[in-house]
Amino acid sequence: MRAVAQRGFDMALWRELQALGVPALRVPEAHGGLGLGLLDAAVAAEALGSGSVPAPFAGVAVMAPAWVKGAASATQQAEWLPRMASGEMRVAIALDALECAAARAPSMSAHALTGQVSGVLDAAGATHCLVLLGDGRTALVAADGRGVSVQAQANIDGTRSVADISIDAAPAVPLDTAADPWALAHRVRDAGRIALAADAIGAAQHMLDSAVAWAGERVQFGRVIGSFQGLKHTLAEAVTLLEPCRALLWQAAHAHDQNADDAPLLACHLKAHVGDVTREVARMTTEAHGGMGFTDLLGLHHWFKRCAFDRQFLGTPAQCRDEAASLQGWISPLPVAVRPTGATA
Amino acid sequence: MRAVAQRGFDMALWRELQALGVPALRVPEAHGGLGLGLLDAAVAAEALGSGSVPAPFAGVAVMAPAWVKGAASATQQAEWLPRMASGEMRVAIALDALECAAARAPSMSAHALTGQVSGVLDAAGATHCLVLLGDGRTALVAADGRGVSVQAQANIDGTRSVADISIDAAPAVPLDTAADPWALAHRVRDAGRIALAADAIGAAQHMLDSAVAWAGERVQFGRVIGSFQGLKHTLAEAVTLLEPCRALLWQAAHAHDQNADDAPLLACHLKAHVGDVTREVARMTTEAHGGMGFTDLLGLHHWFKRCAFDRQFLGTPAQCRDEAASLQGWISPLPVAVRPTGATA
Amino acid sequence: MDLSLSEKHQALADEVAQFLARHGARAPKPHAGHQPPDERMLDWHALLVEHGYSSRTVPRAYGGFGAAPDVLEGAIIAEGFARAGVWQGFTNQGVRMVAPTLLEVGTEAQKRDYVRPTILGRMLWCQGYSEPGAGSDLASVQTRAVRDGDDYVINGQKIWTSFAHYAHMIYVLCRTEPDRPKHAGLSYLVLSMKTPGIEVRPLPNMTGRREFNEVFFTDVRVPAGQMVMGPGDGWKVAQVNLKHERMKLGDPDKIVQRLHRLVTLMRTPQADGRVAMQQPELRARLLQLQAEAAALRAHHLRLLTEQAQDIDSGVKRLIVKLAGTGLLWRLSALAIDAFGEPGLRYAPHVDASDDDQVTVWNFDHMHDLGMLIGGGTSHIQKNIIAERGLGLPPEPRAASALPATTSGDHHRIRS
Amino acid sequence: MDLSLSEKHQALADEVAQFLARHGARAPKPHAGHQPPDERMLDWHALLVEHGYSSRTVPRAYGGFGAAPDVLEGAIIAEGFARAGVWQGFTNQGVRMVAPTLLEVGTEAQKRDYVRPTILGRMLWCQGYSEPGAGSDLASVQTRAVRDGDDYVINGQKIWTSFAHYAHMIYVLCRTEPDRPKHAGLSYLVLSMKTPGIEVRPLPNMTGRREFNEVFFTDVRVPAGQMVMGPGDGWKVAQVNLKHERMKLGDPDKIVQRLHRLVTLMRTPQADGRVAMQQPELRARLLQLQAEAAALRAHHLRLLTEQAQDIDSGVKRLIVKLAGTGLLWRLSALAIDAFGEPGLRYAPHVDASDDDQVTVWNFDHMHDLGMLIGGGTSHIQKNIIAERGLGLPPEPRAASALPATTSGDHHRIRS
Repeated sequence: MRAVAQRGFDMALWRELQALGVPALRVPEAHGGLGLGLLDAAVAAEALGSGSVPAPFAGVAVMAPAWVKGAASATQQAEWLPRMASGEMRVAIALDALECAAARAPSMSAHALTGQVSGVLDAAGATHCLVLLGDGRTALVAADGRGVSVQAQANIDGTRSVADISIDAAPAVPLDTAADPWALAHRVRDAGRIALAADAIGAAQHMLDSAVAWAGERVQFGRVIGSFQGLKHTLAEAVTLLEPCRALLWQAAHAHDQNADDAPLLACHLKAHVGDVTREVARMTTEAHGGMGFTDLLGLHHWFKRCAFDRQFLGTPAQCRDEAASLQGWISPLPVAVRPTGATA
Repeated sequence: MRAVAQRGFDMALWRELQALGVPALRVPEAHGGLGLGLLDAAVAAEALGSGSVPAPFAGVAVMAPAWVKGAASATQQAEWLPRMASGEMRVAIALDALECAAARAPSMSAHALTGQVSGVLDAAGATHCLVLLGDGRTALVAADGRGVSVQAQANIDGTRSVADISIDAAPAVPLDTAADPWALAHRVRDAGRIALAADAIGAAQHMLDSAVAWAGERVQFGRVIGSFQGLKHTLAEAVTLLEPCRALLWQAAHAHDQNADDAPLLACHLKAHVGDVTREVARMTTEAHGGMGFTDLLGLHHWFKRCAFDRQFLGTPAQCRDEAASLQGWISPLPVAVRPTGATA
Repeated sequence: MDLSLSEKHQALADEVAQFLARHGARAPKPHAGHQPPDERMLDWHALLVEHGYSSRTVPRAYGGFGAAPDVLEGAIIAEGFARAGVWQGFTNQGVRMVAPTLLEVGTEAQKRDYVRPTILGRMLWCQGYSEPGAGSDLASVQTRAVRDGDDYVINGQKIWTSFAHYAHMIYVLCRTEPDRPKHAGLSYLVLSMKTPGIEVRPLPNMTGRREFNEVFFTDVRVPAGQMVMGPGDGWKVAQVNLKHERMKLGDPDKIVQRLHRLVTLMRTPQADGRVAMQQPELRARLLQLQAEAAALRAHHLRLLTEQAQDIDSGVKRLIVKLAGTGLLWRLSALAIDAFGEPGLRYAPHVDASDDDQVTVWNFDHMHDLGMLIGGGTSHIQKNIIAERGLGLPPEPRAASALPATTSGDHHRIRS
Repeated sequence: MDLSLSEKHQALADEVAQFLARHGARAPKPHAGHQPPDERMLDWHALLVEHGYSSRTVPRAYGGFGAAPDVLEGAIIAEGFARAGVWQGFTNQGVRMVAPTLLEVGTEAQKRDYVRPTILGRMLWCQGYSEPGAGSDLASVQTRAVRDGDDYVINGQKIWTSFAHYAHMIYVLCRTEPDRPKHAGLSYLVLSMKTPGIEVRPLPNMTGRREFNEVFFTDVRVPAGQMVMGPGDGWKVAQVNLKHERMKLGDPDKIVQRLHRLVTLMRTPQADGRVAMQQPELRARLLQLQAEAAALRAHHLRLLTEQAQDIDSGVKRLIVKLAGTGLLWRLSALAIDAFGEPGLRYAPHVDASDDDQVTVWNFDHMHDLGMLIGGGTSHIQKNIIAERGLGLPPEPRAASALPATTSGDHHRIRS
């Protein structure tokens, strides 16, 4: 698993996930998928985080279907969605243009795409990549096509993949049906944020469960260490922090599914709050394992790193809180990064 | 003591402090004072906070002598400082103009002062008041003189006094010798901040000592509660937060005495950090006393409120941190409140 | 967790909205419980009981609305009132704890005599649990009740008794079986505060308001029929009570209301012209607390859903008090900071509804500290969460089964 | 606390400044200790020892500078180097702990043989303390050393042994008197890592770098003269060591240096054009940490002053590790946040000096977590502070005086 972890994609494991219907979760039944909501996907994400499963999910199985459903023509959907549901077509996500000046974003002329994108999610094993352009439109490009060069970026969590992609006049297909493409991009990112938060909750819960089990076994000073109040109180604080996150996750995912007015705000709050909580819980539970928590012997650090990735990617807590303030009109719209969001798609 | 506490000044208690030389601490020996530095005054302030002593100090005994030394003529100093040293002349502090727009600040024409000042420190029992004017100059006005009306303001800490003062064409004496009067006003405030931080450290230390003593006596579940690790860890966290504040206090006071470049920054950091730490320590130690901490029976809340006053007055932690950022050039000078500070006086 | 409203529930939400539109304007503003309720409050509360917006599931025979238990209904009603800023009637100990407890484990006579006036807010209750030597360690109470003919005779002292200075009734935890292990030796009695031999003395606290009392019992006679369940069952009855108390202390409606007040405060220019929302550090803290409040609110809905499905929520229920009281404390702390220097003002009036905003927040902040301690300190809560919730092993106990001697504590507190 | 420099101390500050102006530029950049030192580092360190900027108070007879103890001098030197950003030579376990310990309690032969090469950084040491079943509870070590003629024969296993893969020497805590109470049954031995029967296996940790090892002893023979103090004195010797270790882990120079790096980072525009200092929430956190760092630095000077006056600093000393390691963790956490999304990068090179900035901070952050645990976890630190520092009573101990059985732990760790 360690070797796999360095790459973030393993075909054998992916086939198992295919068999479980993981890539089909968010694809409509009409296109061969399971037609489930983000709430269901969040439950799956939590399970994958809990197992620290080295496979693409938030990008390929959550964001990509949402993007295609929102921006692709009926013909395109009929062509792509069944292949995405089967897991054969795996689409990485390049939302870079949401966060950088338009001039630096990728652009398209005729059917040729050019530009540099960084922070591409689920790039390992991807067959294609959805790219947000500087004008808000979307293009689909083949990952191994002419003019496309993928540079994997080493990240703290070896179980998922992030890459930079250089695109030089690569053949690409435009997706043009979204009424408000910027709003769609934000909504796709919201879905990704919710999936990552779910993942982090699963990972932190695993660490907490592990710490509770360890505290019930490990003997020091002639006592099981879980009988010491100091450790008890730490673990009580951890569960008090973590458990309400799960309800917030479900609420945010449900609001997203319902396209509720407060869905973007809830996604921001969720991403920020879960990021802060899981960093704390990861520290507390690692400490609870003593030196063993720091070694590779128990492997606990894989979950620590999973939390770290989920916190950092698609908006840090500080960034998400700034957006939450902006969404509520408490501060003026954010300077460079976040573009006008309008109504949710 | 409770009745006194409502007023913040008690002549009998003040006479005891006079006998101890408290008002003379910061007055030069040439004018009948003890000629000690702010570092010494900080030690005294800590002791007063530790006893929650209901008497003026930060304004009357720390800020007032500094202001007079910095802004009064030789003749004025020779007239006032000996009376301040003896405790007979008690000067309240109105630095309001540092924090409001010039138009709203008090002004002086001929020898008549007019304006509204709020947040006047040590007003109870004061014979005079030093008032910062909108143009940066200073005026001394008699507290019981014609055209001066003092309205005491109820505050959370009954042991010290804050008032609003309305001044209507009151006779007043200008203090005009400061080369940079704004810088002097900031320096006077720094001295006050350091004295309040010292007071809070003393108060919080008293609460911690009380909690440790209580934990060693109180029996629950058949054990002295101090033998429970949960409470032990809380008190260990409290001392770990609080103790380094004392060293920072001494360093900030020393830097102030030396007129060091970093003295204003240290005063901001001290005020902010001690404010945050003592709020935490006050909570932790009150909780450690259980229900008794919340009642009036042990009187612990007087120290809780002392900490609350010290935190809030002369700049909250958030305000002091903003100033610290500005002093380091990390943000542009603060919008309304803080005026150009130049070199320290 | 079903997150969409069914038709039935949507109908209720609409009904509540209509009620509030029609009657909401004449709802009184309640005072904080330092004084007994006045007639306007009692009238309004009676209207709510009539419509089933308070004590909804209490059987009609005992004065209630007689609705089938449905926790989501309760949440819908509470949210409607909270959103409209309308007072939802009394949530005192009688309404919240005594009536449900008696309905669950009381005798027919006890239900008949007490439930109706209690849920109408006309019979007010206070609690005789804690003692100077039995705070966190509640099971070590020393107040004795000795059987004498058809009566019990109570001697001892209680502390932390809110409202004792005007309550009509008290429920008391007494030791009736001194030879049994400490939890098994307790009984639960209910009696009138007018019973001869009861003396109430105020116990002033840091807020300066009269909130708590000490209650002294000297040869107080109570008919044996006033015992709830049997001799030695007191701990069981108290557990039924405490279950409700802990939920209440993490009350999400209170959190939501307070958050709204805080947001309004922070958007309003203060006397010195500052707007707290424009101070980045304060805004960041507000956003953190807003997320935390949203999480606790969602968590509460989850608990209600599980309760409706008869699921034992386990650790999820146990964390509510710790999480909720901690958040309330941080909300009031931020409010005080948002005022800046004027945040040090504190001038409580006799009637709390006359207080200025800064005073209200300072009162809340101190009261929150009391709530962190009351109903089981944070340390006790963490023990409960760790041991009952996470299944960690208990401390090796030095305590015997008999209650510890507490005379030293009495001395300390009196001095 | 004398806060002004005397003339003598001012002269030293000037001397250091001149030295740094003349030689500072040729100071090597040290690597992080994952590899043995190279000749450039050794040469530079020797120059520092010659000038008394390292091992200043070690007597000349043992290779040191022979200065009279004066802790303020040490602080002045450290601050000069820290401010100039110049490496102040090795602060490894040998320099920091073994040499002072041997000078305090070693035999003349031990001092003569080990101190000089140790303080020059040419004799590198590793620590044989912790065992799989004896982490926090260090006194329960099981590794045996049995007297056999003029030798001791060691059998057992150590863990958490930094640098064991290239260290020349190890100091080991062994049980030599199994019948005595657990603290009194230990002895302290020093021996060459080349001694037959020692096997070193890497213990990979979360950073991915080789920092720790397991060390296995199988019939390892050590002459009895290699024991420091006598049989059963091991715990005393270890306490001398640990005193230095705890101070080191709250090292204010490390905090000050890291704060400077963080400020620089936050003022520098990142790849996406953001400047972290302009993000209010991050700036507020930085300001909080800056104040905390200033407090710990001042606190450290206070400890040095008290040490110079032979004052027992009590609780003030005991808090240093807890406060310092916590602050370091929060500093690296903020740095990662300051990078924004690119903060998830982690690509450690074999030689740490080749790492990019984000990787360095992520490494530091994980390493900080190790430091929160190592040398006594935060829980252990809090116990020590509360019991030794505040005088609170110990837990009622279930443990007997004999070491607890730990076979279950071995099993758990191996599985």
